[in-house]
Amino acid sequence: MKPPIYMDYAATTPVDPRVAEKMAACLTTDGVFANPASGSHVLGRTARGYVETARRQVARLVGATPRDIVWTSGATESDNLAIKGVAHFYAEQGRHIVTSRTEHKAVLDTCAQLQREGFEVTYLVPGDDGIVSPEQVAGAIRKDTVLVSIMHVNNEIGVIQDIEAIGRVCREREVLFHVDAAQSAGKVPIDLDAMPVDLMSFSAHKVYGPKGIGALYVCSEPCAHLEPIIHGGGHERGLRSGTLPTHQIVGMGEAFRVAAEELEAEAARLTALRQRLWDGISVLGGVRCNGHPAKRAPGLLNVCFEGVEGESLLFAVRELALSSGSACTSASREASYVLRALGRPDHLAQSSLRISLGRFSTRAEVDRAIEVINAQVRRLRQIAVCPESSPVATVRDTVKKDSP
Amino acid sequence: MKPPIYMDYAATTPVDPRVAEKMAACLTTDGVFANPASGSHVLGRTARGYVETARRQVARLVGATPRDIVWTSGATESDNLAIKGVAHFYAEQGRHIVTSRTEHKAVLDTCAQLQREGFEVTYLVPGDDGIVSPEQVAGAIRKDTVLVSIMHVNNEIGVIQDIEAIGRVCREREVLFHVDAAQSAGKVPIDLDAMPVDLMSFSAHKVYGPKGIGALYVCSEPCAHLEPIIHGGGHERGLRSGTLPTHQIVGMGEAFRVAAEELEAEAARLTALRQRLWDGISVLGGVRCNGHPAKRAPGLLNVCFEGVEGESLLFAVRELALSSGSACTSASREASYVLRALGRPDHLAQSSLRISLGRFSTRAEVDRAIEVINAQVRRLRQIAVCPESSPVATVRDTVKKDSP
Amino acid sequence: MNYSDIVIDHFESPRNVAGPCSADALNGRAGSRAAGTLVEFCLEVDKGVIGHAGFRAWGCPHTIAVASWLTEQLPGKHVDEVQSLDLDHIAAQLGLPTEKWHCVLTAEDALRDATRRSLG
Amino acid sequence: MNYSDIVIDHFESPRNVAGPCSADALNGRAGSRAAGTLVEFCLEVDKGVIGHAGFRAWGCPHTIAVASWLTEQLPGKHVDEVQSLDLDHIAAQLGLPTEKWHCVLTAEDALRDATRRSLG
Ligand SMILES: Cc1ncc(COP(=O)(O)O)c(C=O)c1O
Ligand SMILES: Cc1ncc(COP(=O)(O)O)c(C=O)c1O
Repeated sequence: MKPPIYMDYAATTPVDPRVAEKMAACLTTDGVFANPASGSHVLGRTARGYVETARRQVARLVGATPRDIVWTSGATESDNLAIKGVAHFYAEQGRHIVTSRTEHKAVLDTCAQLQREGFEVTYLVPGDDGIVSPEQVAGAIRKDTVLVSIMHVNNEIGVIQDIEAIGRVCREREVLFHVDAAQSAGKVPIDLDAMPVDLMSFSAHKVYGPKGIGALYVCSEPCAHLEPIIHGGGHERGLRSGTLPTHQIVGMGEAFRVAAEELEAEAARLTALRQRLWDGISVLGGVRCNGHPAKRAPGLLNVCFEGVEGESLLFAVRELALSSGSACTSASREASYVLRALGRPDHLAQSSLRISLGRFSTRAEVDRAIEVINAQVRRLRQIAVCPESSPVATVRDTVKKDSP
Repeated sequence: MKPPIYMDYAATTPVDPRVAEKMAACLTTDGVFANPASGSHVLGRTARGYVETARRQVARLVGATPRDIVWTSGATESDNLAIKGVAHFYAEQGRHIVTSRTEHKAVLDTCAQLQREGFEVTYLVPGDDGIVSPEQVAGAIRKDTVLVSIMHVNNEIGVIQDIEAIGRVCREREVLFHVDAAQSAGKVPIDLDAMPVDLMSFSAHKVYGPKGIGALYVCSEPCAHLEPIIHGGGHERGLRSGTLPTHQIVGMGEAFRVAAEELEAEAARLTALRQRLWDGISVLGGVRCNGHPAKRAPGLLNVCFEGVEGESLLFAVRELALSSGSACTSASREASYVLRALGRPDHLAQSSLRISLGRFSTRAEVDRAIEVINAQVRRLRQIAVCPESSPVATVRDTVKKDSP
Repeated sequence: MNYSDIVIDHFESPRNVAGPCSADALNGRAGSRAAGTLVEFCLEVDKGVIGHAGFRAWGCPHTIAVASWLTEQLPGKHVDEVQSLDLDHIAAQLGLPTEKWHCVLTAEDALRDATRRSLG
Repeated sequence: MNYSDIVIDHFESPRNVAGPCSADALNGRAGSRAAGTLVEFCLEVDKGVIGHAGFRAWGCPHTIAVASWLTEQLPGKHVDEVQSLDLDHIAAQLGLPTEKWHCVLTAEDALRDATRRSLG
């Protein structure tokens, strides 16, 4: 069986060959394998230099000062560090956090943990286009609010939040603002130098870097204080201890360097491919795009297909590697909590496909995807019964209308 | 300048070429790059299979059930997860922890954090051979003790603690027992099936695997409960969320597989090399081995050189890449807290070298190390003044006696 | 999710997807979209014996496969017989995992719904 | 830690490591092992003018280099002169980082200790 066409770039991306090459040079005896903390010998100091170069590369893509970048094991840890770190540090000042229903589990589960510890959390419900308004945020901030956490690009539906406007609200009200940018870094322009953001989470593996490495931007001016969640040795300004994985960090650095270089052209290319895809499948009828049609990341499309069941749809189009809902929840049969938050009924949420394109996606792949999806949706609709309300005969007519 | 001879295997090891090869196969488009959580497509399920194979490989080296292995970002995180996890879960039952003064910073700093949260910690002082006795542990356990954390092999001086005996004390007193085995796994036999241990920390990069990946063994029978420290998505039985880094995990699996295969022969070879090294440098006189002479990991020697200053010694032998004290603290001029805990005065602790040999160390390298160390110690002693108490003339005599 | 070869076969090439039922055919359905499974049968019956069976299904691949497979088994059987299907046998034939038992149950309910009308 | 070329040179090939001092040589020392730095000078002085200078040092490479470098600068100088060394100049000559100033200070103290005996 030939491998499926990969259209799950929002779950993870393959490592770019340029990145893999740099990583390989930091592993074996002939490479820069020493511990960057081994300041007593030149091998260790060389490794340290590599780590600092990568820090500058990551900082450059997002307009940050290198010193404000802290290495973590991924965006999940970055989200935990940012949210718990602020909550625990400022617990005396207030114990209220504002976030939204459609955040990643790394944010939601962290907030739930803080609730168990006695913090209060307000979960904003975005509009049915997936967008959280700055007014909603302003309305939710209380005297005891210490943190607002709103993601930049949503991992399931791809909508882009208005971080600038929400950040301005936070600055005005003197509340720290954390942004999960795992899905936006390298895809959508970010300039932390100009943006009113205090903390921002990044992950390498969404940007053609390796899995298991990420970073947290911790603004030092004005200064955001954090309690670390991993102690020992005091690496990374005491914010995150543990041996720095040179090859992973170098990989993330190179990945962000390449992304900075190619962002603009790639965004245009992917937006065009996504449009081609949408044009191709929307002819089916009974197809809806989940989330705001325009405010969205270049490569991500989440589509709801009426008249077909989710598991069958996913299996029918298995020539394409994609997911329904996010990777994290796709093992369960539960409908995506993000789509439910947008007001989609369960059976429609389950009949949604998240199609995410990326650096190695081609026009031919998109055309094949259109072919496969259209044929299978038509086929499944033909097998499907009518909605409970209508008699059998009518169903048949409906199906016929849609058939080619 | 040709690269120095690497003798800092306790700080980190180069990745074995066999490991690097397996890792490379999990990165790029032609490899197993998908997200192991992407259960909806065959690429994700293949990645998941790789992760589970690696889990079995890690479990096999240490005699554990694969299900009891939880992936983390390294031993630092494993230590944090084990100690904070138990402390927070069992906080209602008791708030006392027993550990020792010579633990790794990942344990000590975590305990210090718990103290700030209101827990009490007893720090046992090992004998001047570095060994913590089971009687000491028994004497320190109180009614409200919930955890004992004692490392297996010490990262600075290489002594092996009697984990079996300490574990039996813990089982008798019904206290959970955590062991930091970052320095012992793959070097000293471990059989968790037979050992009375509830939690054990591992790191890949001390065993020729990659940095930035580790594991925590969490015994399920009898069951040790933990509060996670990183939330989101509920990966790893809810104990550690975050995208599983396939290439890192596969690397750790392969590293542990190779270690299991070669442990015995390699331990014998390294013990012989270490003995050769000791025989070679002890002829200098005024040389002492830090830590128990026999109860020690195969490749690790920590030697104190009387009559020379630490920084000069380290710089003088810079043809050898090694450290004084652990990598984590070698950037600071403070004397190693481990050597101080053993009762060494500061200036002797500072004049210590940690020489650690490993898989790629050769007899020729050891012979060259003896040559360099002996020549430089003699030279520095000749430049050095006498101890404050004795007159100049006497120093000169002393030096002459030791000179070849 | 793992699918057996026979499930895949019936999912890919479902047999007897219901065309227009003749006026005297027996119609039955069970399940709902909200529940994720909806099955419908249409049986042509002559003197109590099933001649041709057709189905429609909205559900997972197992549901489609069970319904399709049944339409091959039903012809020649008396409507009385289908009141008591051997569900274990069906699940085993199609290699259904336990969490997919509801697919067979829904199909059985739909068949009963159809035949009850003939009997009642 | 970074070492300048001149520090490395003096560390690798220290000049004038003190041999046996003649009976009338001036001896001085400063610092302690516990403090991590101990410097000792031995000066042969004729009519107040330094002829030959020797040193010993227990300390970091900078300490050894400063002491060694000084033994080259001292000959020909009057003992009065060495009461007021230009420490900034020495530190600059040897490229000492600020956290290594104590090396120069200890060397100065040792020199003063030696010459004080001649003066006092
Ligand atoms: C928006 C968002 N946040 C956080 C994460 C978690 O990142 P990581 O996989 O690096 O832990 C992801 C992806 O998994 C994500 O899409
Ligand atoms: C005994 C011990 N524990 C913990 C650690 C930390 O492990 P890691 O570098 O994987 O975080 C190390 C090494 O750095 C160690 O030697």
